[in-house]
Amino acid sequence: MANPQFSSGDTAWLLASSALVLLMTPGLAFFYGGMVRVKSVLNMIMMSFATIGVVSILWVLFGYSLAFKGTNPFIGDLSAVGLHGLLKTDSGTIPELVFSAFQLMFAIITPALISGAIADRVKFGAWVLFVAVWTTIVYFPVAHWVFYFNGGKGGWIGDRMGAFDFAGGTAVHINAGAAGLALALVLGKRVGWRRDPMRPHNLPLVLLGAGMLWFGWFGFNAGSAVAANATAGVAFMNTQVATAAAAMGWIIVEKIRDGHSTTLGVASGAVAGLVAITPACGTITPMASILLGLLAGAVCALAVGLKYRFGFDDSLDVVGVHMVGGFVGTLFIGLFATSVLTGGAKGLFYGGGFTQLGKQAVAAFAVAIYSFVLAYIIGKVIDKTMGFRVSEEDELSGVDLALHAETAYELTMATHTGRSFAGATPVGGSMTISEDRTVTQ
Amino acid sequence: MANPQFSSGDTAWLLASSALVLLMTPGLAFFYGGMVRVKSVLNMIMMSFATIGVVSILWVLFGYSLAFKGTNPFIGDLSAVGLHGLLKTDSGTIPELVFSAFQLMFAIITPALISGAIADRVKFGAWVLFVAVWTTIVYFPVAHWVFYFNGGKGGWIGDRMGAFDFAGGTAVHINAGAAGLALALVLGKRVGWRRDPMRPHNLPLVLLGAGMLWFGWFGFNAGSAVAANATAGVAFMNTQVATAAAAMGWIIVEKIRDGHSTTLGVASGAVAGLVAITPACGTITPMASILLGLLAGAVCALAVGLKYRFGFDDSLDVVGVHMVGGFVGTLFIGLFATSVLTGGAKGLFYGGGFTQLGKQAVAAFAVAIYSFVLAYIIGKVIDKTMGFRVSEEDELSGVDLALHAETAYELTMATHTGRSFAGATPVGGSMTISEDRTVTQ
Amino acid sequence: MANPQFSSGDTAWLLASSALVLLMTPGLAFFYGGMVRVKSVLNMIMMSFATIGVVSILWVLFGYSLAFKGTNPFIGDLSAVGLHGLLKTDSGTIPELVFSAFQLMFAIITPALISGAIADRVKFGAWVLFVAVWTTIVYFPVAHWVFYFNGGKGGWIGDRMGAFDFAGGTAVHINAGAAGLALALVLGKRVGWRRDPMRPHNLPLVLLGAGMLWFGWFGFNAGSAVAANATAGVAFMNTQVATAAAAMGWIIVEKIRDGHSTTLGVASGAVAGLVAITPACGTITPMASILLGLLAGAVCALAVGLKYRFGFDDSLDVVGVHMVGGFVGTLFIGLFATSVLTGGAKGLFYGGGFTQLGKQAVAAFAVAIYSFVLAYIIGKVIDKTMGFRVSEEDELSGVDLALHAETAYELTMATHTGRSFAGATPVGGSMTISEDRTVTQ
Amino acid sequence: MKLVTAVVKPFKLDDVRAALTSFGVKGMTVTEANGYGRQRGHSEVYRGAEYQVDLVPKVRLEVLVEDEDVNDVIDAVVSAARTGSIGDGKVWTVPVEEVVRVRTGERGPDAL
Amino acid sequence: MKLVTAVVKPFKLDDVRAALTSFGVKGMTVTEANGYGRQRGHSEVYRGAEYQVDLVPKVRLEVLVEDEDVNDVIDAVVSAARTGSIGDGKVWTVPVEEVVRVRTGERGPDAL
Amino acid sequence: MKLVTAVVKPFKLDDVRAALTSFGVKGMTVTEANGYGRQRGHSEVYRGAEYQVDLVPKVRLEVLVEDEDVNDVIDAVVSAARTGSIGDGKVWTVPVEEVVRVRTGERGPDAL
Ligand SMILES: Nc1ncnc2c1ncn2[C@@H]1O[C@H](COP(=O)(O)OP(=O)(O)O)[C@@H](O)[C@H]1O
Ligand SMILES: Nc1ncnc2c1ncn2[C@@H]1O[C@H](COP(=O)(O)OP(=O)(O)O)[C@@H](O)[C@H]1O
Ligand SMILES: Nc1ncnc2c1ncn2[C@@H]1O[C@H](COP(=O)(O)OP(=O)(O)O)[C@@H](O)[C@H]1O
Repeated sequence: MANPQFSSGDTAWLLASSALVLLMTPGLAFFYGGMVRVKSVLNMIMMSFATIGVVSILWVLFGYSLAFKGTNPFIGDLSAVGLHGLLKTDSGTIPELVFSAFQLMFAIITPALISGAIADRVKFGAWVLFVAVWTTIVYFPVAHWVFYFNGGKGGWIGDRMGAFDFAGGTAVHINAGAAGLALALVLGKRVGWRRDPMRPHNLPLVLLGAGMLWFGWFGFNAGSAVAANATAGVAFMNTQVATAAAAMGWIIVEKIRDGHSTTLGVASGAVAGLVAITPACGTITPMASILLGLLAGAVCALAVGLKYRFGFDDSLDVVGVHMVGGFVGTLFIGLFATSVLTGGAKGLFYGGGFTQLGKQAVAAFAVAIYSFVLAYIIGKVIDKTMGFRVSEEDELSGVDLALHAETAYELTMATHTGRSFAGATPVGGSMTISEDRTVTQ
Repeated sequence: MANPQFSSGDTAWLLASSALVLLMTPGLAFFYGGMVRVKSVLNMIMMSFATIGVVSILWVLFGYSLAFKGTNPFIGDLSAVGLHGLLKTDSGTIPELVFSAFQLMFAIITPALISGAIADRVKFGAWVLFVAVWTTIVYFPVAHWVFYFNGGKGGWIGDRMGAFDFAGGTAVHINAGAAGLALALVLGKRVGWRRDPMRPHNLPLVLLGAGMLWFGWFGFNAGSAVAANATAGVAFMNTQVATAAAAMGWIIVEKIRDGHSTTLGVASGAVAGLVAITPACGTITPMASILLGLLAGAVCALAVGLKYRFGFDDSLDVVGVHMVGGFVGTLFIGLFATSVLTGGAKGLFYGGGFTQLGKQAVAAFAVAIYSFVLAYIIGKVIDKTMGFRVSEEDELSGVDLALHAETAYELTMATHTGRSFAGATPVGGSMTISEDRTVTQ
Repeated sequence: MANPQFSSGDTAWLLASSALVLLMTPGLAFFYGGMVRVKSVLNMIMMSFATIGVVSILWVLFGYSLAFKGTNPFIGDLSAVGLHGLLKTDSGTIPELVFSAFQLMFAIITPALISGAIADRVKFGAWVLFVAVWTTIVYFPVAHWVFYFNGGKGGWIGDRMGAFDFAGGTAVHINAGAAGLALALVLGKRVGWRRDPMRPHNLPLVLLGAGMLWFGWFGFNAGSAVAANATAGVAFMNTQVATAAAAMGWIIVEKIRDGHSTTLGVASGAVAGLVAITPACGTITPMASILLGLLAGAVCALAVGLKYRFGFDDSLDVVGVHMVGGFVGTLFIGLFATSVLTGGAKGLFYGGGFTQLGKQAVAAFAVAIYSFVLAYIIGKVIDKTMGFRVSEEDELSGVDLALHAETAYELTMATHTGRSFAGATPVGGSMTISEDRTVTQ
Repeated sequence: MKLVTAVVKPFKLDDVRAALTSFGVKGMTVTEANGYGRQRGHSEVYRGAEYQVDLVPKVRLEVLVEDEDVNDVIDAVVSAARTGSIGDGKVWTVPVEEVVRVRTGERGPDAL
Repeated sequence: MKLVTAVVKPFKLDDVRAALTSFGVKGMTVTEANGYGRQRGHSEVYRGAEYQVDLVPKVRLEVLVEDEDVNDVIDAVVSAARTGSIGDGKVWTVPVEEVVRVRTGERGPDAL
Repeated sequence: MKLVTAVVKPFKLDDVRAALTSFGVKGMTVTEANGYGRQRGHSEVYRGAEYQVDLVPKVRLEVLVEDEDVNDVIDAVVSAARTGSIGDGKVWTVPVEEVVRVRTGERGPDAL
């Protein structure tokens, strides 16, 4: 390596982190998938997997270039389309492709998060289209605003204004939460909402997803140090304790309010904590992280009730957890940022006045509004043209069967017998069903 | 970094290892959760998740300081409460917060292991309290004894006496196993034990947990080298082969004794092997590890029958696997430690005489007795005051419903219809059930 | 470390990669396990876990030595049996045991892959024997051919002929696929094939397996750089985008052909992409990887129909996905290898002519033929002697019960009551069932 | 005494139960079932292999009623369960000779 | 011949089976069921949304018996299944016109 | 009208359905069941603890038929379900007083 700065240690951590962040999207798929009814779990999972497919391709084609190149404060340029010319370049202490792969994983999970708001009722093709468009005109620019540092010639939120968002409280969580709200409004409520039971069909699957998210999130947050150093250590520790505290915060609220602490609550609280610590993990102390966690867990536990008050069916609480949690964490920095970690700026409670808090609020609201408006428009256009929502009949019978011709489980031996093999299409042959049946040996 | 010793490679590996060890606790939750009946799987999982919550907070507050500071052989001091002052310090070649985060994960999984001994019958609040107290007065001191090295001024077992416990055979497994035995005695047998069927309700979930444990354990053992070096490589390889051999050892015993090798057996054997190699992975050769694995798998396969002989309901075999496996591995070092790896001390079979074996035995028994006695006392006090066990009625109907107002699965569409939405508490509003029902759209 | 080349960063990444690749085998177990019927999921999982057990032991005993030592082009020597003398040696920039552990994980997953071809009908003991023999006389030599580099005195395919196989398209996937085909022919079709429904019993489990495989595969491919460097970055990025593209490629074919995109399709496509990019990930660009992915996804989606045309019951499509995908990726290198990455050789489309393509073809066919022939012979010998297939009665009632005396799930409380405790064998005691029953408290 | 058995679409269970409750029926027993009839099932596709699923999920209700209530109960069930599309199900009655409440041993109408 | 149907609490199945076996009944058919009646269900809470579950798990047994055994079988079931608390279930009988053992084609009492 | 109930081995369901269809029966209702009888269950072993499972999976079919078809339907089911080994199951009939098609309200034979 010609680059004297190159660090195999940093590279090792970023490679591992990239893998960890990729894992979060399947984790999310199970977290969400376990929460829906048995008739739409596969669709829920598939929305996440298809998002991985679409966004990865867009990223190589132009996404990385739009987010991480150029000198414009609002959007990148096309100098690295097709990841052209990056096979041997470095980005700081690591290979540029490793940085690009790491950031790709963020671009994947952000739209995937949105799917939770519109469970059980989305046309699959419409979802794929929405992901492609929203990622291009919302995520890539917003990632540029927040994550692109170029010595003062980077994005307007992070590099120029100096708002802190260590790992994506604004660019990922507020962004996804606001878009989720928009789509929940565009698509409307599920048939039977607030009348029919819509309980999670598989809570161990939800907890598995939560466990995978927690695990992967160490890559998300500590990886965002883009180095294996003390900052990564701070981010790691803060992530752990804020998440732990938020899990406790959520179930304490439940215990007081409902009389029971629930498994879904502990998982939801953990995710709320992960969300809230995401922007803050590099700029606050572990003690402040405990406080942030408890706060985020409690606030989000209350916020998921908002949809019943205002009457929008944010099915899996993308707003209540990701948007609200993102706001809590982003603003908390304005209160508790310590100059030991920021290298200067201080939060309100450390004597920094309202400056940082103001920047944080601008960042949070700018992203929220931009994302909400654009997502609403994209959603409406899709809805008016190709249609965004399945028919009521398909929704009632379940989108797994209607959209994917599959059902999730076949756990008893007896019902097997209600099925019969009806043919398969071998390569190069047109075998009809009836032929096929007679061919059986 | 001012520290010339600092290694980003070591830091990268310890960050990854910390994430891996965190994942072990959800892994344990599924390993255990799959083994209980369907009516208590959520509670089983939740005991692990709540342990993550409680212990992480205690660790920041005072746990790390009590375990890894000071010069007393038995207990740390309060110099690092709140992790104060550690944002920029290093511990050897890595940031101190990374070391602290790594060790935190050990502090989490140890009490979580105990929960397997008392499945299906524990009051959730009592469990949370037990974890807080036991971790404080048992785990933190024992970690200090075993893991705290300070140039001869560290813990009495590791740093001073020179017993080997590379990654926690005593501090984690014997410790948890002895406490599990104590609690199984305090709480008594489940209703219907040895009469009713108590088979695992979801074996794929058990195997998933075993897979996650195996994966995470590489962080546990190879991470305990606290560096990415040859020692880590030895620990890694030994972990893999001992675990593999133990899985085979267990199912060979099954095949001979019962006529069938089982899936639960291969998973149990793997965990037994992981337990047994934990203390030994840094001090024996791969060939010795095969032997240790076979031995541990076979011995633990037999040891899980002890509870039927002596009549205690160690529900998921914390004693038979973790205490017995921990003893096997800890003592094995006294037989097979090689001076190439220890830098001096040798096991009995390498001509080292009984010295090392004696130290190993002292370490194992000291931890076992301390943990058993304290756990028994804490358990009894909780039982006599707030009560440790649920009512027989709740136990029969299942703790998931009784304690958490949840059931794990809702896999059929038909039974859905037996449920109805009965209201939700929106933020700031007191909505009664009947109001809510009429509001449905 | 005496070795000035030693890199803790590279070591950190290889340790992490080794853990990631180990995780792939449980991942495979769930990917496969979810696809079979409920009556054989445990056996499917157990075939993978037992493979981990057997191969790990063989690896230490002689496997590593046979694969990675000596100067013979076809097979290693016995200089490192028992991993003797490797506790402190390095292999390039990393400890030799780390390299050995990494390669061990490849030796594990390769035979495990084969099990998919013969689901639902294999005697467990026969499988264990097959794994031991096939790994010894097929996998270890082939790994030597492909993966052993020794300055021109290594294996004939990689080091001498100069065929590219970055991470095992030939040694792992074509190898396993060809052996799977052989065993599918040896064992014959399942009872009721093409007549009875044999749908996946648990699709979320399949998707979980796919997610674990994808995650672990970053270790497999990017770890094969044996360093945390730019090459690892290229391999990582290519792995991600090819996999994403292949997932899309498969479901596009489904949408066109069947009218529905399926969850099983997106998972299968992802695995097909992972397979195809495996050999190519170090020698092609990200743009070419998108193309390879789309191609592999589409081709494999069509190829899984081959078995219906030719009438062999490759139950879980080891041939259609691993052999076909392996060929696609291996040959693709001959078309798209870029000299920027190979340091010289070019693919056909980069002006390199047919030279590289020819080498790739030789490598692919040599491995396929060797593996097929040997697997067929081993399979036949086992079948004629101890028998390879269970009785029809056991197959119908399900191998889980017949071979392992277990059933996978017990999800309802009511059927519990059809079971009764029938005794356990405590250590050192011969307790009969009837005694035991009377002892119940 | 009669036993009224009804096989209806699963999502109609709540409506049927409500209708029965408002009629005064105090209990019933519900079983998951699968029906085969005029209503078409669906097909599923796994890796290109298509399976025809001919059984359609239903719920099966059993209601013990006094003789004089039979027709009203049948009517209540039929009108609550009707959607008008194929597969709405069947209701049938069989004569019951004896009914006992396990808890008390009460027999006949008192057992309901 | 009669068909005795019993809906009882799941954990009582073993006791009922034992009682029937000791009475000499050689077989029975068991189905999972859910009951609705006086016995209250439970409520569950998911993210603050509460659901009322009115159906209570039961098992449903069917036993074919000869006419003269009916009363004894009913009594055996009732006393084995009784806990004395609400929800113990019901037992009822219907007349059976024909019974066949599939394996042999035997009819009537021989088919049992 | 009669109700023919059959408890048969699960893997025989398709054969029975085919037999009924070719006889002209247009519908049936299927429930999963577990049988207890002469047929032995199996034992399972978990960590050395052995459990005896006495219940054997069965499917339970209900077919409403007109009076004159009863014997033919019984014969069709019996011969389709027979394997000749223990546990093939039972078929029985009970009298039905009324049948209604929910969709149309048709009664009697027209309801089938
Ligand atoms: N002869 C029959 N015996 C028992 N159950 C029947 C019979 N015919 C139909 N059923 C049940 O009624 C359900 C509805 O019947 P189907 O023919 O699909 O529609 P419809 O009743 O509206 O004409 C079936 O799914 C099945 O459960
Ligand atoms: N009219 C009825 N028809 C059919 N089954 C009934 C009827 N009433 C009650 N059951 C069944 O009996 C069970 C017990 O009834 P319930 O009213 O709860 O208690 P109890 O029988 O002790 O008074 C119910 O769960 C249900 O399965
Ligand atoms: N007396 C009975 N009442 C109801 N069902 C019965 C009775 N006896 C047997 N069965 C059902 O018939 C099935 C087969 O009975 P079994 O005695 O095992 O074999 P076979 O009928 O071939 O003699 C049982 O599993 C059970 O479901």
